[in-house]
Amino acid sequence: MAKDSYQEQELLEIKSGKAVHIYNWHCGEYLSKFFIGLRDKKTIMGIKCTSCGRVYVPPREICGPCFKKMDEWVDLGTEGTIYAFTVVKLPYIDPNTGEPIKVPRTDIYVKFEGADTRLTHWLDETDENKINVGAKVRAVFKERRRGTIHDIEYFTQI
Amino acid sequence: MDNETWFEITEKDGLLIHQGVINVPYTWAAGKVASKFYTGLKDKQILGLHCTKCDIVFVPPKKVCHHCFSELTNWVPVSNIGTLQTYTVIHYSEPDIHPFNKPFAYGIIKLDGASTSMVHIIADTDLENLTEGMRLQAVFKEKPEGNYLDIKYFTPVAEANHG
Amino acid sequence: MGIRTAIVGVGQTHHTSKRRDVNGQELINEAVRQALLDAELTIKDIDAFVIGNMDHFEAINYVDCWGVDGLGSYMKPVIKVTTGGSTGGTLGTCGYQHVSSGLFEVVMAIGWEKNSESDTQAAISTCANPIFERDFFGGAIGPNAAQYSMYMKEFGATQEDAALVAVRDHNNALNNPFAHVRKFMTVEDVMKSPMLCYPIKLLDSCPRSDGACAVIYASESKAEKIRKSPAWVHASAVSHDCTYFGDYDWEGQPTLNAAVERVYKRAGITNPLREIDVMELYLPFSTCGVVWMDHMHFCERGEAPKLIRKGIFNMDGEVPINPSGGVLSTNPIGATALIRIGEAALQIMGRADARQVSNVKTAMATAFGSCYWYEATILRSTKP
Amino acid sequence: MDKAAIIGVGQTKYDREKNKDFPELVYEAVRNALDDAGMELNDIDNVVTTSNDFFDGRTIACMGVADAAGSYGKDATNVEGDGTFSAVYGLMRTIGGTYNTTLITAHCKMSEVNPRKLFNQAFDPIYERMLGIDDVGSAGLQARAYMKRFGITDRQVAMIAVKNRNNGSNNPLVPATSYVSVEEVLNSPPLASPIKSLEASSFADGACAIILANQNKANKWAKKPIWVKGVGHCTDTYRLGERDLTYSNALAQAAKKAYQMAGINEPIRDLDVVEITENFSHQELMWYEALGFCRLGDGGKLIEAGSTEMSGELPVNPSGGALSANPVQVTGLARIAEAVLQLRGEAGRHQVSNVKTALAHGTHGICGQSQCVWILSNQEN
Repeated sequence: MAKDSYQEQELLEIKSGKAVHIYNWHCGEYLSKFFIGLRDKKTIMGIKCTSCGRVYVPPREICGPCFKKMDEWVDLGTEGTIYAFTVVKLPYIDPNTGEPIKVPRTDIYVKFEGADTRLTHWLDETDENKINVGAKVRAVFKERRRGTIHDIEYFTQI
Repeated sequence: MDNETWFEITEKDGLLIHQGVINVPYTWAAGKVASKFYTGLKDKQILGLHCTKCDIVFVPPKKVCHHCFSELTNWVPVSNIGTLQTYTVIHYSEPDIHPFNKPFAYGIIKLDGASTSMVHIIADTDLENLTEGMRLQAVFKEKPEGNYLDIKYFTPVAEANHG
Repeated sequence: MGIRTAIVGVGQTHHTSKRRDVNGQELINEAVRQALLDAELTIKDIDAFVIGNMDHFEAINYVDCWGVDGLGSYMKPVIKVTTGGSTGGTLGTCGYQHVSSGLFEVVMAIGWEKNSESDTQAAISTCANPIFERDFFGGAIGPNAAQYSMYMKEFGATQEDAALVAVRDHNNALNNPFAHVRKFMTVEDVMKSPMLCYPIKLLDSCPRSDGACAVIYASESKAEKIRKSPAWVHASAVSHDCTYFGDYDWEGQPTLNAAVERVYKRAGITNPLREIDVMELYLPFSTCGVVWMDHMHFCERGEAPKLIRKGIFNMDGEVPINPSGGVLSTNPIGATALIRIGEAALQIMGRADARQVSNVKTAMATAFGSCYWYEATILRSTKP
Repeated sequence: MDKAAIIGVGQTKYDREKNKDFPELVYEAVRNALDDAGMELNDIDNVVTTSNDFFDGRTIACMGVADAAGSYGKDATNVEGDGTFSAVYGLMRTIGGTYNTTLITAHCKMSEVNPRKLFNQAFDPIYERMLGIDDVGSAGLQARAYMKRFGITDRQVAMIAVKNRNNGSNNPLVPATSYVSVEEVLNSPPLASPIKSLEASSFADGACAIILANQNKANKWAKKPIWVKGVGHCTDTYRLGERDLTYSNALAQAAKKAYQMAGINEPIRDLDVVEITENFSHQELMWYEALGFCRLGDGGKLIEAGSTEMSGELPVNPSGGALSANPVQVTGLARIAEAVLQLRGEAGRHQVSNVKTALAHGTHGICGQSQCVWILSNQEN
């Protein structure tokens, strides 16, 4: 049979259907402490490298440049500024649900005064004309907190 | 704003474990070769690709012979009946992915006229009686969907069919 | 020092939004055959393979094992490398190191992706830390957009400057028969295209593609037998300093600085604008084609728009960037950065057909991906 | 090949479930390796991590361990597969002219995932994946085919599980177990016939790191450099129905190359200790044959003769192997680390005496599709 015999043929696709993989991600010592801080005290904690002075949020065990273990915790407060933002308009598939995300949604990078890295979260404003890089924002906490990054419901411009 | 997906959180030894998922659906192009194979199954015909250089009939078919790197174009029909090479009986369940309840069997079956073998499920028989070398036949799905399970499973050839 | 290594063959598929006629293995096979054809080799001549893509785009675990039929790697050594968008650069370096180590003589690196098989953005969003950043990661467009807003404010750059980059890359693609998006466009077209994330518009952004690319690396003793004028690898470098997306310093671009500084140093380049003849840069947004230029030692900070307006990166300029049309016109993610290396090699070998820049002696290719992971490669027509 | 040596190894303990996240695990292994080598991170030129996006549950999983693996300010790269393959790439980078020293890491937390669903993702979505088949089911097909062809008995296969699990009780890095007998193995619940529960590997969490140096640096740093004498890796065909499941030709080819480089003619005599990756006990017998420790089909006889016991001619898996702890991706790198400890005489209660040459082996893919062999020695020349 010649190659041409393919031409008339229907090209098929194979579908995965709902393909869900469940993971039980251990938060480890540092992220656990951070999340428990959010849950129990509504505090946003960073961690400081005593060697170079950098403060990291989210907190982690190791300062990359110094390769030293860190253990000095810093309360960053609940207010920062917008470092960058995106108003997401494309309803891409949410890998948590397999369904499209709700749009518009504003993703922001929050810079805290006392931290050298930035926290990613949502902003409650989706009109990009009303969002300013450098604007002050405050974390709004949920009533019912469980020890996740979503214990902060969103950030809001002050 | 309520965009949070609620997953289980457990606390153990003062530390947290977050449950979560990756839930992304996929659509894979079968390509011309596999499409033709599945189109054949709709007519209860199992097709292989013959490497004329190496004289190997690949079932399921593939576009390139892994021995000589030739692109294969010589389609040949093979039998729905073949010989069991090896098998295993599965004693655990994985409900999200297993198409049958435990215990069930996987087998590697070389169809008459094929040089390579198909991995498939063996069902509708007493699993205690499976033996290597036994003759099995494909059981086709009533309403084919254009995928590997259009052959529902393999089952021992009925006595009357023994040649 | 290691064994001198050269690129002797490049192959790629045509790139398009969806290849229904081939599955992944068959797509890879097309690129493999093209590369063999280009180098006038057979599959038997290949001693080892390196393959790469991003797992969650196609949901295939152990792609190196799955890919054997497409690669033609039966009973041969295969290794898989992956670093996200920069995978192609990682593949190129891995192919090069296979040979420079002296362990193998002729090695093929293959990058591929079938982005049509899943929701690309969904799969990409899973690259953020799942319990900390994933839900807030709508892709790289936000930070790039914010970065360009700041850049415009600080240096008086305009949206039109970015549009010039988009027009340059897109129109270069008209000369490349393999490119995915091949459409003539003007600055006006770019400016009028839908706003995705201010100030980045649709035509400032890369597409998603199905495609594959294969590049063959050979040792000095083999390379000169295979091809009279191969593309010699002089240096490669990579920088990856971040764990979280929030870690990255968008103003300073430290990993871009580090990768290019390292690669220039290793290749002995002190004045890149004068010493490099052509570049294939991984620019996922046209705005990167403005801002990043300041970090590549082409000019002082803030001067990139001037160079762009002068047209020095155009096909007829001093240092053409992306004669192939770049990432803005073609983006099968796992292959994208390897295409940069392949295209740079074609330029050195004088085999780039309608997109050939004349008299290329030194070429640079870059890769960008994951948590701001930058890679860079320098190729030359002369031996290291 | 230019000379290179392993100058540091570091492992975490391998546990069923670790109270650490990926970067914390990786840092522990890297710190141990640096301390073992007497080095600081500044002494390392480049880094190769090992990750798998399915097992780690994120795309570009290597990002998560970048800082912990010491990638900051260095050239870093990432291999997906077993750690032995990452180490091969690390070796290339060590002798390729650009770098002098390479740190190689691997990490895995099997406690966080459903392994069978992830192994199922290794099957072709166009064809067999829909069967729901995984690593265990396919190993069952392989075990029966192999045993049938060569008349291998259930008892012989069970003896591997007994040997390795009991060896593991001397290795402080693997989960503690009590003594198991052949009868207990044979009577353990069936998994995928003929494979029984105690004949399958024990999934674990953990990380491992090794440091390679080229000749310039090896003698400078290490008190006892362990020299790389040979490496080989090879990949068989993909589909189970096309592969000879009764003999690993890929392993034979990988071994042939490594043996040639190392000048090994008669493996069972020339090698002093072996650390292999046996994901299922029957595979250890198959690997004996492909590695040339005995003739084709004689794997069962070799274990019956006690040749690969701790007291035998060629002890295999004094550490307890994958049957004692299998942190997938890490497992092969841990075999290299164990071989290094043996060659230095630092393996403690599972030390084999008079070790000069060791073999470490890793495998990747379903039913050992891809294989990697390392020959190491404590003698430079």
